Order: sequence, then C-alpha cells, then structure tokens
Amino acid sequence: MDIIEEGKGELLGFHDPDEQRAWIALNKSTALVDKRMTVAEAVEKFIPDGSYIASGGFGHIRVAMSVIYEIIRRKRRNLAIAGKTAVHDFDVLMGAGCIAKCETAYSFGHELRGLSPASRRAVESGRVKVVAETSNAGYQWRFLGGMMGVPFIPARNLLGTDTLKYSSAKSAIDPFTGKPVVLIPSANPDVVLMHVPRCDKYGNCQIDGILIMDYELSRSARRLIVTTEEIVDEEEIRKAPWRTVIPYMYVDAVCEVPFGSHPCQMPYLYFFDEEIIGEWLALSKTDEGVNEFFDKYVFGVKDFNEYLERAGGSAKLEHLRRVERLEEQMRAPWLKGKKE
Amino acid sequence: MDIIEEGKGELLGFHDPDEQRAWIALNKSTALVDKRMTVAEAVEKFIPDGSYIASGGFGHIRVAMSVIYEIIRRKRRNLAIAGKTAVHDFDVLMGAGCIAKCETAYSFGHELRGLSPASRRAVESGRVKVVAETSNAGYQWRFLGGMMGVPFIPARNLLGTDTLKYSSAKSAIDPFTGKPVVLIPSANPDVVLMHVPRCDKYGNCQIDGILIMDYELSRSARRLIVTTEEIVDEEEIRKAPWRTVIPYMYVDAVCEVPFGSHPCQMPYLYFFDEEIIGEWLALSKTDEGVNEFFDKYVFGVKDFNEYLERAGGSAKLEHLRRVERLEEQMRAPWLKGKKE
Amino acid sequence: MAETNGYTENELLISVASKLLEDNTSALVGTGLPMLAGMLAQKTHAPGLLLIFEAGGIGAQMPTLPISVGDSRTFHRAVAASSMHDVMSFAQAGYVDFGFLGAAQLDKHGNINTTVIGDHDHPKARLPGSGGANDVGSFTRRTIIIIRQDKRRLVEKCDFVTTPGYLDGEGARERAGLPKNTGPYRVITQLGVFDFGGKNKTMRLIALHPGVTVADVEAATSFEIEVAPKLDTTVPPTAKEIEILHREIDPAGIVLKK
Amino acid sequence: MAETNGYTENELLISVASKLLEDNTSALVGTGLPMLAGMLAQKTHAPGLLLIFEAGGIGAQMPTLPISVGDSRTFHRAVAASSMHDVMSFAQAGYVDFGFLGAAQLDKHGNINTTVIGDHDHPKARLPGSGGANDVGSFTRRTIIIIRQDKRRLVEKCDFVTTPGYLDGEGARERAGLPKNTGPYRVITQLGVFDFGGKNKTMRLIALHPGVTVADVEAATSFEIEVAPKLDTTVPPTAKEIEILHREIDPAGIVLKK
Repeated sequence: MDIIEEGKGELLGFHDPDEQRAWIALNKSTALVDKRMTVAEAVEKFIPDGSYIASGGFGHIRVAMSVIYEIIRRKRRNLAIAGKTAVHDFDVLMGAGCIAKCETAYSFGHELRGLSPASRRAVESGRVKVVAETSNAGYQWRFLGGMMGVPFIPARNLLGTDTLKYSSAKSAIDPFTGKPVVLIPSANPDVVLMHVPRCDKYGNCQIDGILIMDYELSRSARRLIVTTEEIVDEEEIRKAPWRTVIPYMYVDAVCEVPFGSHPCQMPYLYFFDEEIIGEWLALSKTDEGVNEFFDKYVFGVKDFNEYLERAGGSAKLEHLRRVERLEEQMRAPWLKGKKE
Repeated sequence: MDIIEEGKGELLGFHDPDEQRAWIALNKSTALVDKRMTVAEAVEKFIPDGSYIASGGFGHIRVAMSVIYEIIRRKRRNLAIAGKTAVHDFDVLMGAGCIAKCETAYSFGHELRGLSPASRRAVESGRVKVVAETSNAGYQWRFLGGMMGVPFIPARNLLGTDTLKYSSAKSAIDPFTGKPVVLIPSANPDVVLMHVPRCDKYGNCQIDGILIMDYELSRSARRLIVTTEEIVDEEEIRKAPWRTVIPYMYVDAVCEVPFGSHPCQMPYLYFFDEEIIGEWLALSKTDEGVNEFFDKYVFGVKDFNEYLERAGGSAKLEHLRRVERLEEQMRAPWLKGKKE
Repeated sequence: MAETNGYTENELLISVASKLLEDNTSALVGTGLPMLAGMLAQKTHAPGLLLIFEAGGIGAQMPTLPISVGDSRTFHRAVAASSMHDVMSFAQAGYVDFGFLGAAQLDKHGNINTTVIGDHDHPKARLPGSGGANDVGSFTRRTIIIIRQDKRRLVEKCDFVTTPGYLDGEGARERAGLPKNTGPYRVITQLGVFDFGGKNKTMRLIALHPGVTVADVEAATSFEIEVAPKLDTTVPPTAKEIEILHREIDPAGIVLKK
Repeated sequence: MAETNGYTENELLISVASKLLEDNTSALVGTGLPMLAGMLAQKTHAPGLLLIFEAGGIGAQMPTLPISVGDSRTFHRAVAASSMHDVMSFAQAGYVDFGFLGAAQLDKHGNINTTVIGDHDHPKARLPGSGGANDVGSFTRRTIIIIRQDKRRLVEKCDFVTTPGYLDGEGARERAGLPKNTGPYRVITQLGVFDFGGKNKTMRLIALHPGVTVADVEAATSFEIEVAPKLDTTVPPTAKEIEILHREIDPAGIVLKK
C-alpha cells in the first residue's frame, strides 16, 4: 500500500495505539466507584493548560457549557481544541483567550446565525493557529479509530482537495482494489466534555435523541468529564441496560448540572437561548464587548447557578422548556433584526 | 504502507466499494413502502442458489430460524455462509446440504452443549469447504467496513497466526506508527437474515438487549430479510426514534413470525428450547438421523406454525417464556445426561 | 430580499432547488435554503423524499424549521435518531442521492471553497471550513450547489479547495479515489441554473431566470461560461409554493426573511 | 469428574483461576469454567471485578449461569447491553486486564489451536475455530489458559495456530504487530499451574496441585518443561468456595457436573 500524499496538518491527539494502551493501563480503571464532583473540581483535576480538548454534542446542541465557562473562569491557556462542528463552545473559548491552536471541521460560524466575530478575529490576527483541516466525517472517524485502538480509519472523503493537503491524513493505494483511499489518523483527546440528560454516580450515561459523534468520542477520550441534567439511581441504568450509551469505565468525572447545556439546546428538555447567543454575537464584535460578556456571565458570577439567574432565571428557563416542547415561539434577536 | 503477508483465504462477500455503490444505486430504494411478505416469498425472492448468506444474532440467540427452515424446505443449494459464531443456523443448513462453503469464526460447535456432528461430518468428508478462517472481531469488522463503504478496516488481531494465513486479510506496515497492522477486508453479504422483537411494516426495527454484530451487519447487507415477533404501528417507531436500531432503508422484506427464533433464544421473551436443540444434536450423529429430524420438523410441516405445534405447541412456548423470565427451570436433555 | 414579479430571490432559489429533488429519493440537507427546498419538495411533488441530517436525524416529520443541523427538530418523529457515523457511512456506502452545498468561492469545475480567503496560514478572511461539505461533495450521487453569484464568488481558481467538484476535469475524481458516479449536478444562482455539460466537466448555463440575460451571467462570472444549445427559462415559484413556504415551512421567517 | 480430597477437578480449576483475578480489574469471559471462575472471584475476593462478554454484555448481575456468551443472562441487569464492536474495541484499545482461553492443542510458547487437527484443507478433526479466542489472545493484557493436559494436547507444535501465544518467543508478538504487554499469563491444568518465565517465553511449572509430582507433569507434556526454582503447591478449593459454586453459581450443574 503505497502512500500517495501526506497532509501537512499537525497530528493533534494522535497516539501510537501501544502508547495509548500503556496510558490506559496506568490511568484508567474499571472499578465501579462514585465519580461525583463539582465542575470546578473536574476542571482543576483534568484540564491542565495545554490540554487537547474536544466537546460532545454539535453546534449549539447538548454542550457541556458549565465546563466551558469554568475553563474560562480558571483562565486555562494554550489549549488545543477540536473544531468538530464545535460552535458556541469553541467561539467563547477562543474569545476568552484559552485556545492556542485548533483543528477545524466546522468552526468560526454559528450556522444560520452568522459567522463568529471573536474566533475569526483570533485566527485572522494570528493569535490562534489552525494547525489542521478536516471534515465532519473526518473527525467522526478520527474518534472511531481512537475508540477502536487502531492507528487510522480508511475513508473516501477529503481526496483531491486542499482539505486533505492541510489535514493530518494521508492517501494511499488500497491493496484490495488498487484504488486510492484516504487514511484518517485516529485521535484520543486529552479531555472530552459531554453533557447528558441522565447518568448514575458511576458515570453510566443515557442520551435521548441523536448521538452525533458522542458514542465514539466518549470512548476515544483519555479523560471524560460528564455533566448531567440529573444523577439517577444505578437501578434506572440496570433496568434498561440497552439505553446506556456511555458505560462508566470511560468516565472520570460526573457533575450534576441542571440546564448544563444553556444557552445551547438540550433535546426534549430546553431550547437554545437565542437571546444569550445573540448577545454574545453582538458583543463579541469587539474585544471590549468580549470582556463585557465574560465579566457579566463568567467572572461576575460565582457558579453556573448564578449564571443561570443572570441569564433570566426560572422564568427564562421555563420559557426555553416551553419552546422546546413547541408550546411557545422562540425569541431570537437575530430574527427580529430581519423583520422587513 | 507495504504489504507484509497476504492471507490465502477466499475473499467471500467482498465488493469493490464502487461496484457495491453501483449495485445499491440499481437495487435499493429509500422509498417508504410496505415490505410485508411471507417467509416463503422472501426466500423465493431474495435467496437464490449460490448466495452468500449471513445470519444475525449469535450462537443460539435471536436467529431468524423460520427463514433457515424455509431455505431447507426449498432445497437451496451451493450457498456460502458466514460462520460468524453462527451455530444452530449453520449446523442445520450444513446438515441439510444447503451449504457449499463457509468462512469460519466459530462454527461446528454448540458452545457448552458440545460439538456439531452434522457440520463436522460435512467438512471432514470434504462435502463442504472452509474457504477462509477469521475471528469474531474479524467478522465484526468485515461488516463494519461493509457498512461504511470502505475496502477494509485496520485491526490488531489475527497477526502472527495461521488464522491470518488462512484468512482473506492482509498485514501491512501502518504509515503512522511504522508497525504492522492487519487489514480486514469488508464484506457485503448477498443476504442477511435477522429476527427482531418488533418493527413496522416498512422495516424500522427495534432490538432489546445486546446488538451483537447486528448494527453493522444489517447495514452491510445487500438484501436484508427481517422476521419479527410483532409488526407495530409506524407511530411506535416515531415516538422513540432513538430506539430504531435498523432504519427501513436497509430492509427488503418484513415477515411477522411470532416465536421466529425458536428453538433459539429471544431475549426477554423466550428461552432456548434445549429439548429440540438436544434432539437435533442426538439425531444429527448420523445422516439418517439428520433426515429424520428434517422430515419431522421441516418437510413434514407446511409452515413455521405447524413446526411450533410439533415442537410442543403453546404449552412448550409458555414454558420457554417462563424460563426466560426466571420463573421456571430449563429442561435440557444434555444436562440430564450429566447427573451423576 | 429583492422582490420582483411577486417572489423573492430566496423563494426562487428554493423553488428551483426543490424541483430537482425527485420523489422516493434521498437528500442529505443542511440548514437554510437546502432544508426549505427539501421540505417544499416533500409538500409538493416528492412526498416520498427522505431527508437526512448529518448529525443523525433520519426521516423526521419537522414541526417547525430547524435552526441547526443537530436541532431536535431534525429528529422529531423521525424514523431514526442515529449518529454522524451512521449517516456518513450511509452516504459513503452509496445510499444518498442528493446533497446540497453552499460556497464562498466556486470554480468552473464545481470545486468549492468554504475554508479561507487568502493564504491558509495568514488568512484575509477565515471561513467555517468544510463541516460536512467535503463529505457531502465526496459521497452523494448528485450535489446541488446554491450560491449568490458574482465575479468574486465564481472564480477562475479557488483560494482553497475545501470540497471536490470535478477537480481538474473529466476522470479526475475517480483518479483521486473519490466514489464513482458522484459530483456536482447543478449550480443554482440568483441568475440561472448550470449543469456540468461544458467541455471537460465545466459549468454550462442551461436555464436563465425570468428577466435575466446571458450577458448578465457573463458579467457575474470570472471564467468563460459555456451556454447550452437549448437554453431554458426557469419556471418561477407558484403562488401555491410561496404560500406553503410562508405558512407551513417557515412562518417565523428564519430563512425566508434573510 | 474425579473427586479426591473433597473437590472435583473442575472445582479445582475454577478455584485456581478465580484467585488469579484481582479486584477492580476486568475480564473478558466465555461460557464454562471461565465464567464460573469470574463469578466465584466476584463472590469472594474480587467484588469489583468487571465481567464482560464479547457479544455485548457489560457488568451483568447474572441471576443464573448463562449457557451462551450471548444468552440474555449475560446482560441481565448489566450496566450496558452493547455490541461486539463495542466490546472488541474496548479490548483492542487496552481496557481489558484478563482474558480466558481454552485449547485443543497448546505449545510451549502458549500458542493455541482450536481450529483443526490434521491438515486445514483435509481435516482429521474439524474444531470450532477461533471464535473470539484470537481476539482475546491478541487484545487482553493477561490471558489465562485452562486445559486438561496430556501429551496429545501439550504438543511441540500445534497443527494450526489459531490464537497467538508468544509465537516463537521473546519479542515475536511485538514484531508481528500485536499490542505490547499482552500475552499468556498462566496455564492451569488438572496437574498444576504454569507461567511463561521459561527460556525465551516458554511454559514453566510454578505450582503443583496437591498430590501431583513433577514426573506426572512431564509424563503429560510433549515438550521439555522448565520448573521454577520455588515450586508452590496449589491451595485447594475451600468448602466455602465449593458451596458458593454449587449453591449460588451453578445449582443446576450445567458446568460443574461436566
């Protein structure tokens, strides 16, 4: 199998599978122990400066925002981040100066809401480096390989493009067909953050709705911090074991954080808080605005509960619940601006 | 990536991904149409002589036995079969003379119950050829590759053994680590048979309990015949879409067959019928016994319902339900024989 | 938002795109215009169209317009709420007929840039990157590109090829290892519709929207454009289509008011 | 079934195997003796032992002894009812401490045959094949081999190497590409216990069961066997262990009465 082309992107989060196995032998345990801790403790313990982090969920859906805010509060620096259709998490971490480099599948944009002023400024000014490009499937399969303990996954995307040229993948001749395939290197992020609707104190997690990349991503993580709407009794897990998407062995920290995805969506529970997202998009047009946002919502509050109060408290949260259940219309400043 | 070693096994069920895509374009449809038919119709339509077939489930668990019996009844010949910890299905098809060749991960045995006289005789006499060896993970990943539309999946098993030498895999130098890896070729079986607890008339299937290889196997199939304990309304599927293990697009036939896994187990519903399995194991020690079994249970009955009657009817089925729910002890002739 | 003849540009683009989607086929859609085109097709000529979202939503019955590709609306009453691995495998294996792509830059072979304007490592403007676009452009049988065209967007050469079109022409996709029988199918702009029947797999104008001339198109394209022998005029969106779009699909104006 | 000193061979093998399993570790188990060893360990010194089945059962609370690796008992009140892809990935990634293997033939380097006696294509006796054995032997950190030994089983050279032991000795697994720090850990037979501390990663007798001599072992082995400087005598199963096995784990005698 001859190599045709080697992407010049930095190989973020790649570990020789033997080295990864040795790390697991030393650092992970299959013991069924209580892993509950606060978000502050989890960030302190598992996210040192310089970590390569990846966030579960997608865009503004099911994101462990309490961990993201805590990373900012603790002024973590020189992080590398997976831009795996990371959107809000990515943008605020970039804005807060936590990030030194990233690999991008989709970043710098908030889908329909428009581009991300803060993180674009960070990259265009040279403060942050995009060290590799990939695609959504590219990332998905980096984590599949990471989960499987193999060095790469073959695929048929990326080929022929600059995305390949700037990726960490290689193309090679497949020995079974004689045709070119791309070899997507596996990834085992230093830390993965994930928000789930429910889990037990050991970390056995259920997820309602689409899994996005989280089945493979959770299993590829070196350290896995789970925040959850609710900690349920072990009995809830054991009575329907086929609902366990992430078994406890992969999990390092379990933090109970109701509304922990806010201002992002939690399927079946609450809708995007488009007012907060809109406020961020508006303020983050300048560095001063970025500071104003963080002073108000991160440094100016002592924890996530106080943040939720400031974001509108129980009236706002009830509204978001009702929008998610299709009982109310969403309120979006970016939508109001469009009224003719 | 240089090739180190090439297994000399036959590459069963492998298709160049482009050829497989062309086949899908021509033969599969994403239209949401009623796919209900009888097992007889499904076998007639989708399993011609010479097909390469693979069976869902595992050992004696969740096996589409009504399809297996129908293949025997219709005297299909020259089939190739995936010995993917296929046990009862494999053994009776071998015994019935339907199989010309197989690739083996685990065959020729019934786990704790002992070896398989009929299929061992078939191979030892030269009537059936084992054209390739692999392992359970080897098969699992052949189907993962088949599902993904890639030519192979890299792995770290098989290496250094005769299992590799007699497999259809190759070993090669991984270009990321410089170490050897095995490349497991993908498989897209001509026909996959699967039994599920419930699905709708379009083929959207839910499965309770472990999936074994069926997530990937169903998606790798060219033709997928699903038998189900129960056809439920589309509404049942749509109200809990995360429970859909197999979406309808992969499915070609939906056959409602209550107790369709008998004498194999259907998790949560009914236990193994060890009396029938034991009868087969005892009779299949000779070719005459094999004929006696099939005369009684296949050729001597007009359909699966009549077979169930002959196997003990509703009293037996209720017993198997009760054993599965831990309300009664199993009755196993091979166990009785062991009493000291 | 320019409204002429009783319809807006967005309505026109959506209507034209929706008509390309055949009944009982499948389409991998993103947010914005493609989602509206898919939903409009389902409500008009293609009730059997399967809509799939890369984050895992398969065959949803969407109660309101999703604002994200992973939004819970994308798997509301779906046949399956699955995963990206599942959906991308489905596409790579060859099950998906149509895919939609947007572009910041588009060249004559249908190659697309959504990554960066200027040099990659010293960008003039950083864009979101591939997202699922490279995957859609690699795996689906026929991709439909929707772009508001001008000379800065329809360029001789993209600053960065994020997503493959026909690369440098006939046979290049296959030589690169991309799946056979895939590639750009149509380009829809505010001026007209293009296929890739031009020399060596290049864009060819096959229809003009009402009131547009070939000269208008040429003035908004940086490369030489071929014109099909039989040049059609687009059928504009009907009042019925416009009503469905505003009443049933996007009453809040999330996309339509852009 | 020979009963001496108040315990059977099976009880002895199970007891010895169970003591090798450390608390708070994980083991990939099959049906038969390994499953009983794992369950006994959980009920004695290793309540935190995680038992995993290759078909997808993770951390079950088994109400009765499963008779198959996919039997619903293997995921009864489990922490997860998963899949083979998931469990095999878990093992390949390096999470599994112990694996169990049986053998029709075993050589001095711990290589195992469960595929065929005689020539592969013209077999004298066809056996089941690898099943998950090759995977267990490739992926888990320490494999425990249980075999009833005699000269036909402990052979100079296997007719077919189904599952890798140390192949042809020191460093051979790594050279073949198998994961580092894996391989056979102990062999347990009806006569004694072996490790692989012999020259060039060969079997070495480290313990004799009560009443067995080195000569007995030599007489039941086709290759020369090294003997550890300090040769232990196996602690036989206690009455308590035997009671747990018969009362709680296998009251029906599914395995114990074999």
